[in-house]
Amino acid sequence: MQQLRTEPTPEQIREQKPYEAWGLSEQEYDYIADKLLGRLPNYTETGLFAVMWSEHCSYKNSKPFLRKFWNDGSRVIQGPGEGAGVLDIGDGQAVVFKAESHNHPSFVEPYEGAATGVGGIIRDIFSMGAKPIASLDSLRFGELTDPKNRYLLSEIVSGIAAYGNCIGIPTVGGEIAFDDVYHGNPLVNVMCVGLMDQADLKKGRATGSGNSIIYVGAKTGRDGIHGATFASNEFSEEKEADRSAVQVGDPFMEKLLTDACLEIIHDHSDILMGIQDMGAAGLVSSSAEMAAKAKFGVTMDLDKVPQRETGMSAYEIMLSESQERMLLCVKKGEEQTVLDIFDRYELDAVVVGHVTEDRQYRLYQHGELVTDVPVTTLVDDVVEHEQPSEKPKRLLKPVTAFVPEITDPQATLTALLAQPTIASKKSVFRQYDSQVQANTAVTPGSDAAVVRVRHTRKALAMTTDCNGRYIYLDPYVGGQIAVSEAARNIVASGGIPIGITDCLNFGSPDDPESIWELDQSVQGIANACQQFDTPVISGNVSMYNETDGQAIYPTPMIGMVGLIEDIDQITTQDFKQAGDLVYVIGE
Amino acid sequence: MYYAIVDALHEEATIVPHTATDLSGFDAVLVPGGFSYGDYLRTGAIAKFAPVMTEVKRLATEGFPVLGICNGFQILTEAGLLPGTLQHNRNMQFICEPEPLIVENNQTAFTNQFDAGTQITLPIAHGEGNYYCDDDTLAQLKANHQIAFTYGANPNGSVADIAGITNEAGNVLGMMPHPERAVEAILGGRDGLGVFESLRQANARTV
Amino acid sequence: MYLAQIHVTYKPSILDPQGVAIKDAMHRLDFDTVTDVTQGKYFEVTLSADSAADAEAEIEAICDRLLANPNMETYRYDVKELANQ
Amino acid sequence: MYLAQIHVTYKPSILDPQGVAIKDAMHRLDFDTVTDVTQGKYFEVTLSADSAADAEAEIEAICDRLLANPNMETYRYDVKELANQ
Ligand SMILES: Nc1ncnc2c1ncn2[C@@H]1O[C@H](COP(=O)(O)OP(=O)(O)O)[C@@H](O)[C@H]1O
Repeated sequence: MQQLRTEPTPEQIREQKPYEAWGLSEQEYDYIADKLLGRLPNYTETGLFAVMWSEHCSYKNSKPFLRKFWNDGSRVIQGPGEGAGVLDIGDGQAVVFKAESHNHPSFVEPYEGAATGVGGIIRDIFSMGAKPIASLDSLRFGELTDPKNRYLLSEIVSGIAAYGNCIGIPTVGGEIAFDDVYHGNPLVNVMCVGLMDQADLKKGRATGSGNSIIYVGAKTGRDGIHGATFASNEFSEEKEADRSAVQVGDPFMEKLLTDACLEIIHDHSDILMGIQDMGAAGLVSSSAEMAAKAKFGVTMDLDKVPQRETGMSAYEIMLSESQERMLLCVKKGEEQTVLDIFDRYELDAVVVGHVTEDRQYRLYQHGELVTDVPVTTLVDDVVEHEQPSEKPKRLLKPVTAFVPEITDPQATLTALLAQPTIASKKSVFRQYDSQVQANTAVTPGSDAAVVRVRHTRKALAMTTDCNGRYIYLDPYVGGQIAVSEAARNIVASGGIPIGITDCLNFGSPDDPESIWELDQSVQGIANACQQFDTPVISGNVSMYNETDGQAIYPTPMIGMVGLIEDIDQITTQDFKQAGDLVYVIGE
Repeated sequence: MYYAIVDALHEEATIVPHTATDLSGFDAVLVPGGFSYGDYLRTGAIAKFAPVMTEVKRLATEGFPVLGICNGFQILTEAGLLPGTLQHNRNMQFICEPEPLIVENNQTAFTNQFDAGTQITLPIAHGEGNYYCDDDTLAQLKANHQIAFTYGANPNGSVADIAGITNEAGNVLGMMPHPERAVEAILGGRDGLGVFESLRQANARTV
Repeated sequence: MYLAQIHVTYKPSILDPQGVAIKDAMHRLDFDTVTDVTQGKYFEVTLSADSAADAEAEIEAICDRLLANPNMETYRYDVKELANQ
Repeated sequence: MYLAQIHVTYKPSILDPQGVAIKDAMHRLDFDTVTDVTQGKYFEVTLSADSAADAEAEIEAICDRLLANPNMETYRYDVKELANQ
């Protein structure tokens, strides 16, 4: 009990307010203690609240805006709210996709930060029951004249390549741009696309009293504790020293985890009640969300959790962001079937708890009850913040239109083509294995990437797009432009746009101007989505993209997927033959 | 790889687990690409101990056709079935792109459908495909016509532009480029089919 | 001329998937007595310097800026003078 | 318990692309006095054995079979007994 004795008492917590450093405000703490619990939370509980109430886990600042997205549409099988969204592509098949940001971790530790970003989004895809078939990225850096940015570019690209190549999922496309505003705050967004039979659809639910909660995958260490709150706070150079241990990815483990989970989903669907990956805020967010969504409670024994380090406190075990871990809910009495399969893949799998009727969230460690709170207080009761919104001052006074002065068009053209943002990205995408799985019909370098659906005539086109400058100048129109650009890329590849995912990269929600940008661009995106009949089926919000008070351009990355009904309709960008005519379409 | 054989070549193929110990009844062993055991330590260094490799080694020494592609090539060198080693690419980066290749030896079970000296295009996708062997080994490779494929524009720093070699007996081929990714026009070419057609021909002849 | 021998290893709390994979491989090869494996990097750097102290300062800077990742690794080094040839 | 510290390095005749890349990076960072860099691997293996000689024999076998590739690498090791805790 040594560990427990060194933890502050509930009274000390109230006095000393350690939760403020974890991102929980005093107001929120008081609300939790007075209104939700009717008592002071202990150290472990306070930690759980801090992380579950962070923007990253709860979307408390962005939820009001996300509701403005349009997510109906005849193809939608699963909209936002699960690991990833799911769209019907006919013949009983479905496409699953989602995008995720890993901006802050990738700045602190570019190689591992980017690699674990890829790992996380892949787990979201296969947790739905889909086989991951492709990924794409969307990257922003400061100007390459600065050696630090060259270093970040090279490490981040290597990290994405290393993870994707090793696990055997082709990285088929992406986009990349450079601008001073991203200096000190690069953006690393990764999108993953999966393919499944609709019958295999799974959700993150801990349902059915008495059913077992099974932990599977890598052991838990002290890595990335408070990564979620870290992602929800502004970054400053001074804080660089006190970061928690970096997360390291293990793509080989993830490969085994993918294969094993998909085998269970395919062969033992009847006993698998729910499955979810342990992403941000690891064990606590996955278990609490699974229970909340199913309207059940959960009890877990932390001594059973496979641990890589000794002497871990309940708080550390619950908040660890160790990679390559999944949580399963399995029918009581059928546990062995599942454990045997994981055993065959040489993966750790342990029954760590069970589902309860009473909707309480209970954790035991060393035989003591260390957490006992209603599940809803961790997930559903988070107080949404109606942040004030204000039109940025820069947009108040009309600017005179910029008229470029061109004296030597050829020199201007070559100068433009030499801009890293415009120049060929081959040096980046040749590092990605874009063809593994042998389904990639259009590799990077054209408009959208195209991956055929094996044994059918169908193919999927996919692209990521966003021009932060347009959003900065007019967030509403800029949002529309981002969706339109994505749609053009899909259409130019022979596809019909069917849906989008997004990564909303913005500045601090405490800045009314950032909030206004978020609100306007979401409305612009929503409007364009309705026009194109492309519902928003999943997404991710990354706020606090500021360094020492300087925000990035608002950058809502759009990841779009299109359906190509017949592989004969696939088109590519390059000129085919000398003498062919060139047309310009549009205004 | 599996689909290349089944869908493009219309032959049967079976994916055997790494624990398999008996491979009798097959006509050839294909060791595919991928990252075995995450390629930790060295590429192929841990996979060479997979139980199935004992049987692969036995078959290889008995003259059975064995084809290792990419990681498969790395495993076969680690296992000692092929000479030399594959090091990090010269630029230390993973490279994925179509690469022109020259068929140096069309007298093998894997290349008999090509004309000698033909140029074909196959994709490469590797971080450690920089073939290395010492001068004596290289001299032997040349003398025994063990160099099956060379690169037209050496992408990775390989000794003597080597892209694929056979063992002395000629029944084991290792190559870094991916013929199995170039068996359908929709995937960007069919030059890879020749490797599998050759194997089929060689097999038909011996049966 | 000086020769620096540098060891860069993971901090104890950092997951070392390679070390784990290698330990597992050893067990499969029946080297059962092995209880722990960690893999680190080892560099030999030859450099010219006016004194051993200068060489050490240079190596320290190289480790900090290039060879070790302070987020997850620690390093140690040893500098010795090479006999002139 | 014994601790083996193992160094696996390239044979001198082998060009090591990693070492070359690192030397180039050092020069780009203006560490101009560096004339040569080689990168090797460093392992720490903890194992139980009845005697130091047994531990050494085991480590030697592990190096031969797994840790070093005899085509291009050599290894050296050092085994010491760990104080009981
Ligand atoms: N970071 C990246 N990763 C992978 N592929 C990329 C990346 N950046 C650009 N590409 C690829 O390069 C091509 C051109 O991209 P982009 O400049 O965004 O084109 P466009 O402006 O026509 O949309 C596309 O095929 C795209 O997928």
